[in-house]
Amino acid sequence: MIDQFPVIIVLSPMFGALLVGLFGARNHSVCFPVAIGALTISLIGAVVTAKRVFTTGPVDYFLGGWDAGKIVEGVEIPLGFGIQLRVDHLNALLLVVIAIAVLLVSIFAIRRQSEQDTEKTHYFYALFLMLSTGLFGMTITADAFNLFVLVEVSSLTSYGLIAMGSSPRGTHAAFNYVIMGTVGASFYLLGVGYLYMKTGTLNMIAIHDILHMNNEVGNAIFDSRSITVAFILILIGMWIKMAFFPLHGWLPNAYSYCPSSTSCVLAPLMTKVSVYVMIRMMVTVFGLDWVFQHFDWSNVVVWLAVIAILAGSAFALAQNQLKKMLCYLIVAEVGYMVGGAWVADSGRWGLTGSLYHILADALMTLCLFLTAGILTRRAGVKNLTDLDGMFKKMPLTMTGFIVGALGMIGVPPTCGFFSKFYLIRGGIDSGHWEFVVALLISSLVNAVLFFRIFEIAFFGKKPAEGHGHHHDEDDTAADAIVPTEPGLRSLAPLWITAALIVALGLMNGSVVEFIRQTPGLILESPVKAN
Amino acid sequence: MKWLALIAVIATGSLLIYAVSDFPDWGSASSPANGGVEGAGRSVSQTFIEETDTLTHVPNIVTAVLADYRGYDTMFETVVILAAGMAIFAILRVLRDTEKPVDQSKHDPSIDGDHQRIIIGTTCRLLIPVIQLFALYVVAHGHHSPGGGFQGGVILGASFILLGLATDLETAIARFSEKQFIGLACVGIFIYAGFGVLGQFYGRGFLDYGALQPIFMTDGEPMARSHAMLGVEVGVAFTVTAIMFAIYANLASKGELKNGL
Amino acid sequence: MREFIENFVQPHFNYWAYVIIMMIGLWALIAKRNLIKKLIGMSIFQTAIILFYVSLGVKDGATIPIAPHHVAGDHADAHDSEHAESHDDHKAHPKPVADDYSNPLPHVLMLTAIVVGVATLGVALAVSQSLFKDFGTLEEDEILEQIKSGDYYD
Amino acid sequence: MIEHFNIIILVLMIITAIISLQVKDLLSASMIFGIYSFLICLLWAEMGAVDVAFTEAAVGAGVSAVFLIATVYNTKRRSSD
Repeated sequence: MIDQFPVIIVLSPMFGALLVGLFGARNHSVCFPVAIGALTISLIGAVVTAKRVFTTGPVDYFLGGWDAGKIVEGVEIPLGFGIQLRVDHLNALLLVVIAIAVLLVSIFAIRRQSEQDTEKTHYFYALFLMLSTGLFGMTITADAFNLFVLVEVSSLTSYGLIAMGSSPRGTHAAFNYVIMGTVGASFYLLGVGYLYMKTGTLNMIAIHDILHMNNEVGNAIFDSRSITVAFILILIGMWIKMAFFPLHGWLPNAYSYCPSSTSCVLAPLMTKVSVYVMIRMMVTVFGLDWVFQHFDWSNVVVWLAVIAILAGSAFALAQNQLKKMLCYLIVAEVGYMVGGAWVADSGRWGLTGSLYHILADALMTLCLFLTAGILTRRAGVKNLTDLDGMFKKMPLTMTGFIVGALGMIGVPPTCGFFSKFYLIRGGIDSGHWEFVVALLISSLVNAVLFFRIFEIAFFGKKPAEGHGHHHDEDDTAADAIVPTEPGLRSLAPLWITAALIVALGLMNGSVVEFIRQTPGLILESPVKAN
Repeated sequence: MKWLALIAVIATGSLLIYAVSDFPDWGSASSPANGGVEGAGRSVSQTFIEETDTLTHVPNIVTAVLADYRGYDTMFETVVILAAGMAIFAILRVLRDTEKPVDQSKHDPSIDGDHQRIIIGTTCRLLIPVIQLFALYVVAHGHHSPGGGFQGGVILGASFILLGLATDLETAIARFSEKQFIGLACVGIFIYAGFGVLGQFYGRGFLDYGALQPIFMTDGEPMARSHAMLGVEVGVAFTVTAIMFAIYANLASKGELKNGL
Repeated sequence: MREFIENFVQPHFNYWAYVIIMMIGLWALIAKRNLIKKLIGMSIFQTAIILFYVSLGVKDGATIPIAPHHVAGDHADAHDSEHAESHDDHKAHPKPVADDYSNPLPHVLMLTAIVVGVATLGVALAVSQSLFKDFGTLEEDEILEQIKSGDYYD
Repeated sequence: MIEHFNIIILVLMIITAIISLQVKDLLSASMIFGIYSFLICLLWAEMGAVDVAFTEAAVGAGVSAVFLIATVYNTKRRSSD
């Protein structure tokens, strides 16, 4: 049983989606228990598998019984014959975090969705569960093409989730997202095609082995142009998917104009999983020595990341709407992770920090978007000025918000501080001072942003606040709803997330130690250098 | 926007052209993708071609790779289709009954013409059963000839689309209703994943069709794989049929599932 | 010029064509204002990638990847038969020779990609119908104008 | 011979792709896109990828064109570019 868990993580939400599709239309009350059940099974599977990785090292699972090296009917099965799943130190914790996040959002979403558009509840749950399947599958797979299929599963469901029940602007954003998302996935597919052309296999580990193989021809593949182009194409594809700065255009509108339960699941997870895919490609497929010594675009990408961080922060500072501001913060955070992954310090602290930040940022973004969802729903908050005196009206919600905000700023007990610590350490070790400076500036901007919100929410807005005229127009909408604390179904996910933010921060030492055991991450590990 | 497009196109194009000179020659059997990398042994595709007969007894190698070796991909491909169908329902479907007057001009016999109805109606009456029979043949015969679940499913879906186009959407929906096609789409993936999970019950891996030998009572695992592949293809065909028609029905009627094209 | 064509274009003509088709699609995707045109461009973009993959699997003189049962091995070349023999001792009939059949793997991958492409096209068309319902137009610039004019603050 | 066939189809494909993107009438554009799909289907049959050709004939030339036409019917037929 225990060795079946890697695939059960992926399958359980899929079966949930099928059940919802079959029975949800007749009886909407089926949807919620099915979703919770399916995602709980996934969470258990993820935790058990992570524990297995912790005790025994990477876990491989071969689909269809085509295990590499197994003899079937007298035929030895080569690696890459079937599809392989792999849970190692790189993705074990991410799986757990995804499972926690989707479970919490599904609890949170129950009332949001049913009140908005009752007839379509079951579509929402079916799409939501399929999105979870896609995210789990993207994280767990060790097959480059299978990753594309699962990218498409998660993309198509997220197009649907964003476009359903959105305002006209949301629909327009969804269309842009469809176009950009397809281009990103196509670039990735093309990159995989180039890899396949040169290596003849699709399995990530087999590609790595062939790429680093020394034969009598020398390393013709290692040096070839096609592999370089393949890497650039995969990189661009994933940058589009993760909304890295010059390619971020689709994200802010798509995430801020869609229903809150949708943004709660997409904002924390989609971009982070794309970052994970980029790192997976760097570490497992191409190998860090190829990426940093042969390809060696480290400086360029770090500068791009610096621009992304600064631009994201600047845009966030200019925003007047709460959700839009959070969306631009995501753009800045993506800059952190890409920059951290590319600083190329010899101790790999930047990459470690980046991986740790994926986990941390998923939780922090989830926390902030949950708060934003509750505030939009219960108090009609849209602009920052609508938060006026909110601490008195909804203290329980705002407590969760404070934790998320402190994490974003990087205040010690939260995980945000430690991820920044490791990222900065990587930046200093590698001499990328511009990255360090950008990180510090961004933290400062976050501090300004969130303390502005705290100020408004604690003491009420000052009359001299510049956005007053905007407020008058929207006042009618905001005043129609009297802010009241939401029920436990909304608060519990928020508080659990807040607790996890602190817990992940406190456990940072062991988490980082765990992540650093990833094969091929640290240079001392037996990766053949050229 | 045009300038941006031009820059993007030129940049991407030159990046791709830059690598073209490095490509193996077109049609070369010894390129890494076809013949494997030197020193790395037999390539995956060579193994597929040489061993499929031994492993699965399926002549069509593409079907064997699609439904067995890379069956996990194909399952999620079917999930992609279901996801697209669900997404389109979620986006377009109008569930609140808005009592709109039916546009009579479209059904005006003086414009539409009775003779046209007879010609098109009779042709379709003759053609659609043949198309459906062909679709079933394509699904069932995917082991031995080109074809399989996707192709057969699309053709079967297209036959319903043809019915909707030739008469009107209501006629097609009357034969294949909304509940039926959503259900059928889910059942299709259930069949597919069910074959996979059955393997797990026998203590083997997911989608390990060889484990199903006791159920099919075949002599040897390869034949069991062959049979399971047929079952899997049928599942794929269900989903694809249902969703292709569902997408058409929604797009043609703006989600109302009536008064279509 | 002639030399360039003979050395670089002719052996890779499919690859050149795929780049050209892909660039046409990408250009339409970004520069066209009409959403349906964008989607046609998107489909062309995707078929270009499929063309690239399928071109990878072509082998000169090879047939379609359907190997009949118990294929006769008498037409195998010398280097292929020794290849086959090494794996083939307890079987009554020789195995198919890999070089006789085009590579099935890209075909399988592209079946997936085609189906994914049509699924994406369907969703995109649904979104554009929904946009038409909201804005009454399918021209990108008119939609942006309407958004800017403030009718759709939210 | 077969290579000439290959090149002719590829050139025709490029031409149909450009035409279907330049035509201002969206219904024609959809139809020409169907022709494009049919050409590419021929190309794949010629390259030995029969399953892909079969799928493309059913999906690309058949169903996608119908989807496009259904949308054009429900929206606008003229396009500005």
